[in-house]
Amino acid sequence: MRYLALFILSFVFWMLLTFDLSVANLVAGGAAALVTSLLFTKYFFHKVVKFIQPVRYFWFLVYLVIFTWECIKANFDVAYRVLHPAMPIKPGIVKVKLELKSDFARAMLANSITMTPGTISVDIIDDVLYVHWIYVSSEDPEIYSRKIAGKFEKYIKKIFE
Amino acid sequence: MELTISIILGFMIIGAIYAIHAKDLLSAVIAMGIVGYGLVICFLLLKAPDLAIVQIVIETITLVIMVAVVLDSTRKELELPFDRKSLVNMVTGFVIFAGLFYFFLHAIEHLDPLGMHSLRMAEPYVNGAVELTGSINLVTGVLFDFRAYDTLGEAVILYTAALGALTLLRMKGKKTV
Amino acid sequence: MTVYLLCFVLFLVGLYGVITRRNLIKIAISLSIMEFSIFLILVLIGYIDNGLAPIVDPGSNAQVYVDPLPQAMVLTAIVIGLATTAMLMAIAIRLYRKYKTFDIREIKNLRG
Amino acid sequence: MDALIPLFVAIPLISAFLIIILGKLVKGFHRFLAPLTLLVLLIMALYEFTSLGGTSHTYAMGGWIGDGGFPVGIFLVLDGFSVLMLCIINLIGLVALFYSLSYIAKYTAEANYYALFCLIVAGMNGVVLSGDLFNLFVFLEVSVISSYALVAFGVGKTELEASFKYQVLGGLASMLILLAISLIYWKTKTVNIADIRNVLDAGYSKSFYVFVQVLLISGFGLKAAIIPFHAWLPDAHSSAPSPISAMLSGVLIKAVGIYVLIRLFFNMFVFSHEIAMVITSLGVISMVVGSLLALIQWDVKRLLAYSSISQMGYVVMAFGMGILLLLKGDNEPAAILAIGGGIYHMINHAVFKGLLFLNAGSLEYRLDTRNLKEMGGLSKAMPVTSTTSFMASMSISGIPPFNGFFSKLIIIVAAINGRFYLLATLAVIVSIITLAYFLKFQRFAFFNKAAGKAVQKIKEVPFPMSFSMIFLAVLCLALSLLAIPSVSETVLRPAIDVLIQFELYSTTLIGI
Amino acid sequence: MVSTIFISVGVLFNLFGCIGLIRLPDVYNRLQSATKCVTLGTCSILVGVAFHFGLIDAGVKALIAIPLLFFSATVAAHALVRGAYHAGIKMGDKSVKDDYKDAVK
Amino acid sequence: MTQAIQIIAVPVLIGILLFLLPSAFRLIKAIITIGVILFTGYLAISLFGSEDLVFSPDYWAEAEKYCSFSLDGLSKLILLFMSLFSLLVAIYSVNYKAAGAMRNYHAWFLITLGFSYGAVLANNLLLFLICWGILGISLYRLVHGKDEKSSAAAKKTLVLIGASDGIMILGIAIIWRVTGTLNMDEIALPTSDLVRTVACLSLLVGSFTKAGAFPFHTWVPDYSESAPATSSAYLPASLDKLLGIYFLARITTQLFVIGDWMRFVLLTIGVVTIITAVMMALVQHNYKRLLGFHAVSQVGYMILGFGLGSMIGIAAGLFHMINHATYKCGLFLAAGAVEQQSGKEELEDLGGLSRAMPLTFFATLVFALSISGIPPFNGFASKWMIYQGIIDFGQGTGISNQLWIVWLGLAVLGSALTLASFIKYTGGIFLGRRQKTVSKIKEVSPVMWVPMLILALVCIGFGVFGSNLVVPKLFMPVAGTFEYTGTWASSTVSVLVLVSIVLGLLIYLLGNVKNFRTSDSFVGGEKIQDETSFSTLEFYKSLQEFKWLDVMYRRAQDRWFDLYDLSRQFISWLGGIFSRLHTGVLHDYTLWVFAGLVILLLLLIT
Amino acid sequence: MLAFLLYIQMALAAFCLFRVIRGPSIADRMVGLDIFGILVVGICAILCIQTQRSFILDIGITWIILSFIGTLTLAKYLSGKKLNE
Amino acid sequence: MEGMSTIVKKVSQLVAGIIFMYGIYIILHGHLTPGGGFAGGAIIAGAFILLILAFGSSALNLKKEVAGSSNTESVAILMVVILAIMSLLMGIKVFFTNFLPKGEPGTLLSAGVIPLYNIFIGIEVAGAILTIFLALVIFKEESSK
Ligand code: NA
Ligand code: NA
Repeated sequence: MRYLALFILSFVFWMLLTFDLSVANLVAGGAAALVTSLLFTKYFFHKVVKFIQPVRYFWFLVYLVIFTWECIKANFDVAYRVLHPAMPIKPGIVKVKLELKSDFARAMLANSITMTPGTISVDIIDDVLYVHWIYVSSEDPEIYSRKIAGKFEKYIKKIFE
Repeated sequence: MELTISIILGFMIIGAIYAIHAKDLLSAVIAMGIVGYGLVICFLLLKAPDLAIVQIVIETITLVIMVAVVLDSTRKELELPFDRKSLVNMVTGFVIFAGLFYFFLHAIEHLDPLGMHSLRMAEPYVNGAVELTGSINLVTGVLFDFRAYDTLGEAVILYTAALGALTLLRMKGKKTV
Repeated sequence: MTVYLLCFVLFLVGLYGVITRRNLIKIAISLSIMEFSIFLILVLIGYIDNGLAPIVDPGSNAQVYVDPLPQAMVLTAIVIGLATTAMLMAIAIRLYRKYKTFDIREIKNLRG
Repeated sequence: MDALIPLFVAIPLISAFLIIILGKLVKGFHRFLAPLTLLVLLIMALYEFTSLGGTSHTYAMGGWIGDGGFPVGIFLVLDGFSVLMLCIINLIGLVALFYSLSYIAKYTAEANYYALFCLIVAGMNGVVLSGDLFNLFVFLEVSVISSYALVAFGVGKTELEASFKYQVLGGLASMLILLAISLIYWKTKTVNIADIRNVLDAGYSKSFYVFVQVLLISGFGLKAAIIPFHAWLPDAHSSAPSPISAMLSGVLIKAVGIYVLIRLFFNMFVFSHEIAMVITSLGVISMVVGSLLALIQWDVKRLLAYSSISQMGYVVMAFGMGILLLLKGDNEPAAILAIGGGIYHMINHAVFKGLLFLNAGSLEYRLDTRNLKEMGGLSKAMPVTSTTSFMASMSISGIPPFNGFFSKLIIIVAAINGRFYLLATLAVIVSIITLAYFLKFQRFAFFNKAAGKAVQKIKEVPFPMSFSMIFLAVLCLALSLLAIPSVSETVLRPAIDVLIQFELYSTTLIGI
Repeated sequence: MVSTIFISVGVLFNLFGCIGLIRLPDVYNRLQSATKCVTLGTCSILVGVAFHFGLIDAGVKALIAIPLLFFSATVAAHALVRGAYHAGIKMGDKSVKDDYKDAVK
Repeated sequence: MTQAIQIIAVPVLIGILLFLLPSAFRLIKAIITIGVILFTGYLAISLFGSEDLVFSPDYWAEAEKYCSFSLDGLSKLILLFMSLFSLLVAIYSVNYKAAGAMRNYHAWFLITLGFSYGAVLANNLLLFLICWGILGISLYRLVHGKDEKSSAAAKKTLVLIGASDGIMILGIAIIWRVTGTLNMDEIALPTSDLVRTVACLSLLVGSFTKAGAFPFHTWVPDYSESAPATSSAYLPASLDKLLGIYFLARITTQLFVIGDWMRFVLLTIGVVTIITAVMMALVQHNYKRLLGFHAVSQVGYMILGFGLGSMIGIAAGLFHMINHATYKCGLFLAAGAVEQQSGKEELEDLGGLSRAMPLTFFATLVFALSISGIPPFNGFASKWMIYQGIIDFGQGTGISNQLWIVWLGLAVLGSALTLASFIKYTGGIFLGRRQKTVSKIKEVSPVMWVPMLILALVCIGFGVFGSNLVVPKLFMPVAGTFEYTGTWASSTVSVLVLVSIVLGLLIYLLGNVKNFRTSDSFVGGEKIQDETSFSTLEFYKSLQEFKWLDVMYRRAQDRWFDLYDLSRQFISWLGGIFSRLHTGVLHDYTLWVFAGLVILLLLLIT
Repeated sequence: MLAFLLYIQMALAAFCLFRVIRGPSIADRMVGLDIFGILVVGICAILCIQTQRSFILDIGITWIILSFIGTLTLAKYLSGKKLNE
Repeated sequence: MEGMSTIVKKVSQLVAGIIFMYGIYIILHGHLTPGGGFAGGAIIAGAFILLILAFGSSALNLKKEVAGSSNTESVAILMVVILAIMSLLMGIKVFFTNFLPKGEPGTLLSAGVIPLYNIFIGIEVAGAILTIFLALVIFKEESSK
């Protein structure tokens, strides 16, 4: 199963990369993906059932849109802070309680947070995500947790858990 | 083109000088990395994509190797007083540099300027090479067909280096009696 | 020719490092820098104005390509450079373990 | 047979790889395969040597012959000179390898040793055969990188130090060579040695020519350890395991240093008086200073290493004189003598310096020291080592009837004949100094009183080691026969001709 | 045309990021600005490329590069921040809060 | 021709075969050796009677150019005496322990013999050089080298011999360039210009080193001191001497036409050799070393003889060579006998052995008288001829001719000093009171004393029949016929001989006045003082009135005049400078490389 | 236009060099290197359009991957662990 | 914690395979696009290095890996030589001949033996670089004296 998942993932990657439907390419891609899955499955995710649940892909698209928007916002945010002569920053590291259970989901959340305005994930220890925040606008964990993670957490939960 | 490359080279030189003078080995390694990456940009601009790609990977691997070494030892550059010895070295060095530069300048005086290269040995490597080797990447054609023997040697060098590293880094040199 | 001269300056900078630095790692870095300059000289030599990168587009007509031979040579040289760097590093780390220093002036059991 | 030519490189490579692959599975595989490989190579070399008969063969790698009057692919060139080098390399390699069978047993990672050994041989064979400047550089790197690893094989303090210095200076040398190659390519648009000569011949620009020549002299001079480019050699050659020292001093500096220099300056560049003077002077300086330095050493292998510098000085001087005489043009017999003497001395040096390092190895094997002051009175305990080292010492010092006498004699006679009286005198003086320090070696190692109780219990070294030494010692005597004109006519003359008729190299190759 | 706009925007973002890299006080803040802006800027350039070529191999390749860039940039930034913190590099003077300090101990 | 090849090949081949025989078969080896020598002796005798000829092996096409031999009066003569001396030494060696202890002694002995024959027979200079060089090796191998002193001596010997070989290569190369041939019979170069003079000088260096003439003699005393007496008797005392002087004869009479200046050089070297060596001999306390210095000193007379260039001079030189080889060989054998029986090497440790070893004593006495030039022994005969030659030489007009009185005076003085020295030698060993440590000494076995006595008989025979029989039969065929008539009759020469005898006695007494006065040293056989080398010191004390002599001796002891040590120190100093430059710091090495590169560029561009 | 953007992009790369040289902390230099890597991806992309040769994107992707590995190595250094821990 | 943070680990799990795939792509397309055995091999080595960085050595038995990579590179480079010799044996009698049909330029299956060389060189380079890395990283000197 895991082999197959990795095989498919690799094969899709190959096809996108080459974007060529000739037999030779298909065979080559198949062979390459086979080798990859043989070599790398032991390092791959342990639970791969989620790959075959189509609804997750739908949520993924939705998430993508939101995330893109956040990214763009993040950019303007940074541009603002950087270009402003006074540099309005108030940095600090805050902790965010995580509701996600799976490691991969947490990692994806952390990555998303990194790309969103003013935050970078520093570490995940136990159930807590530590985030470097360029403008600590609130001292209340509840508020900033929602502010930082809330937007993505539910989608990620739907996609990856 | 010449100007662009010259400017990049200027930055590379700055980076190189920093790499040599850095007070911290890891900084030196990073600076060397960036000089190497600068080289990649030059390769890209000079229409050498094969080189660019190889230089990227090799530079990164070099970086990783150097970090591994620095990590195992120390990052501190030596605290060295500037003594007479180093002064002598420096003065001699600069005389040598001046000499070398002067001679290089004169040596290349009458050679083809940038972009005015002509082909002799490489003529068949370019014209009709696709039919001869079947490879549309001419560099690959040269590497694996016209001059495949070089490439074998090159692969052997890397192999030797790996074998050498394995040999040099083994636990102990002599069997205990 | 300026660009070639600048390349040579880069070479000399590397050389300067080899001559003046006492740290093994710095010496290795300087050698790498010297290598860079030679790679660049070779590629510059092979460059042809308005030439294309030496990957033929099968569809298009014959065009001017830059000289692939220096590129092949540089590619080889780059890999050789990696090999020498790797060997140098292997020796350097082993030396550090023995001498507890990277200072080449301290490592002079062999003289005379 | 032409198809054999690429196998000189391919066979040792395959062996090296097989040793690593199968060495762990089959016990003692490497001890069997490596000597077999060298034996096969030696037989091939000798076969080529006998069948070549003064002709020269080119082998186009990949079948890329080229058209339009110039070569395209990589050419291997097998002519009188290169085949002679092949014989030496593989001969000394075989002997050193056989010697290693016992010697290297005290080290760990034996399989790696044998693989690296095959690689170094492959590299040298590649350099010697190559007719392509860049290809030559590549195989030079193969051999020197494996030699870096082999020098530090014992991973002791001094081994590592020596290897590091060797690597840095070797790296600089490679850099200079590569810079020279790129400049040459810039000028000539080709990297084929024969073709380069033709192009360079056409357009001469002094500043360019001189710069490139100096780069190559320095680069290959570093590999050949010509003074002032020599500093790595005494460290590296004394620290390496003894069979490797024998390989390095016996053949490596010749194959990747002297041979290439000679090949390039005879067959690639057009002679000039100045460069000939420079080569000759470098040779003389190396000859004199090397011997002075050797005289005051107490480390046996260091002494031998400096002596290599000195002896290579003889060779370089001889070739320099040869160029000068050829330039003068009125004394070709003297030029033939000088060049022949150089080649002859190169062969001889491979044999006796190889033997001397093996002797030093035997001493180190039994005594665990290289310090002459800690030896003594070993002539009874180690008769084979003692006798063979005496023969080698006499040989290198130029005492008849050993081979070294004749080659030095020929060089001196050539010098006198070409009216280089000063050089001849210096050659004699250096020969005397050589005798002095080799007798010092003999005296402190084998004569005198035994240094301590430990020395009295010493036994002779095991069979593979003693056999190798005896073999080379016999060769020291046998090579004297090359001094006989009719013998040297068949053995050395093809090699001499390659250099005397220097322009044939490029004209014949272009005519493919 | 569209592609040029995307690319221009991307370069602009990159510019912001690099200004941040120069201007901001400590490594954490520099990373903040640089990673985000430069990554997004580069993604924008890649999108521009994709638009330029359309859905042929080159365009698709540019699109593949985007997720790869996303993963590599974010993870690298995260690893750097974490590493910097562990290496004991102090946060700048303006910093107001440090919850991570206790966790590391 | 076959005989000539055999005389070379047989000893060499059998010698090489002897290497294979285990050392347990020592006696068998000795017998084989003696047999081979007898065989070569037979060949030498038969060759002596044969025609003169130049030949080369006909089975090798190029032999004429590289491998030609010649048989003429000179070579025949030398061959004869070589076989004689080697036979005697070989017989003596049978019972000589120091020789027996050496590995492969007999093998080297035979190889030496074969190549000595080869050197003498060689007509080709290169062939000669090869044989000559191999003799250097055998000389080296015939020292046991088991202690510091002897291994140092062995090293020094081979370095000097090898050096001379190297210098000879120069000369031979010049000859080849100038004449285009290496066959001695085709060469007759005038020493007219610098190059030819250098060639002549470099060949002379070879001959001087082998024969042991100033300033290349310094290996001889060291060798004599530490080698077994048989080796000393065999090589430096007889074979090397024969060869060296043989080559000197070839150089001066055949290869070169000696000019006036060259003659001056030869004569100067001759007298300097005589005087310096004998002066050194005077102060020696190790009796083998003392003999070594005399072996040097006597060479001066031979060089004088050849330097004169006249027929009488050459004949005298050759005669003295044979005589010298005879008595010096004998002296070493006798010394060896004493050493073996007593185990002592210092004159001071010995004394009063005349009754214990009467035959050895007798032989030594004969040899001592011979070497000191006392009539009627052979030394007298040849010296007498040399004096006469010098007086004749004075008739000439060249610079060296006009200095004849100097040559003569110094030669006579040398003879006197020799006498003084040998009184000390003979007295020190055989006369006086016997030391306790050497009380239980017996005569050596006949195998050892017979050779000595034979040599003694030769000394007497050659002395008595010298001018009537020996010289006309043996040496005139080589040098040419001449008559013993000069302006100065032989009586004058006899007076000179007398003068030298008296002078010698006086010097001896003068030198030992203090000894008699203070401690009755070795001659009296009193108990010896504790200090080492005291007799030397005693002699110094006596000589202190002559300030410069004292200084010279001290300098000599510090090896100021030893070419070998001087050059060794100089070269070590030079090497030390270079060695200090190799600091072990990589930067310096890198700088060298690039400094060298830039210097080369500068040299080449400008 | 594209050429202009290309030059700007290259000039931005020089900013990174500045950061690498200036520091002050080692992490700053690493950030400089990391950002440099990403910027060059942009350079590759622009060049790709400029020269109309799609393979330059391969170089860009390679750069993304290798710069990732390089930065991770450096970051691991920072976190005080050996590379194999 | 062994290795790096969870975030790095999880992403590496995902990306390592992709990088490996990409390396193969670079190798197989060596004759069509830039790159080839050397670049691709190094990228493949990079995939493994990434895993080692992220997970540390206990997750991957490195001692075994080093033997494996050393063997792999040996076999691969042996194959290169054998390929070169093959033309010698196949009646063409020339070393390093491109003896396979050239195919249509620009397609994956073209250029005769070049892709084969690329593959083996790629494996060799990957093995060599990995070997070097592992040797530098895992071997420690036996504490002496
Ligand atoms: Na290549
Ligand atoms: Na490098």
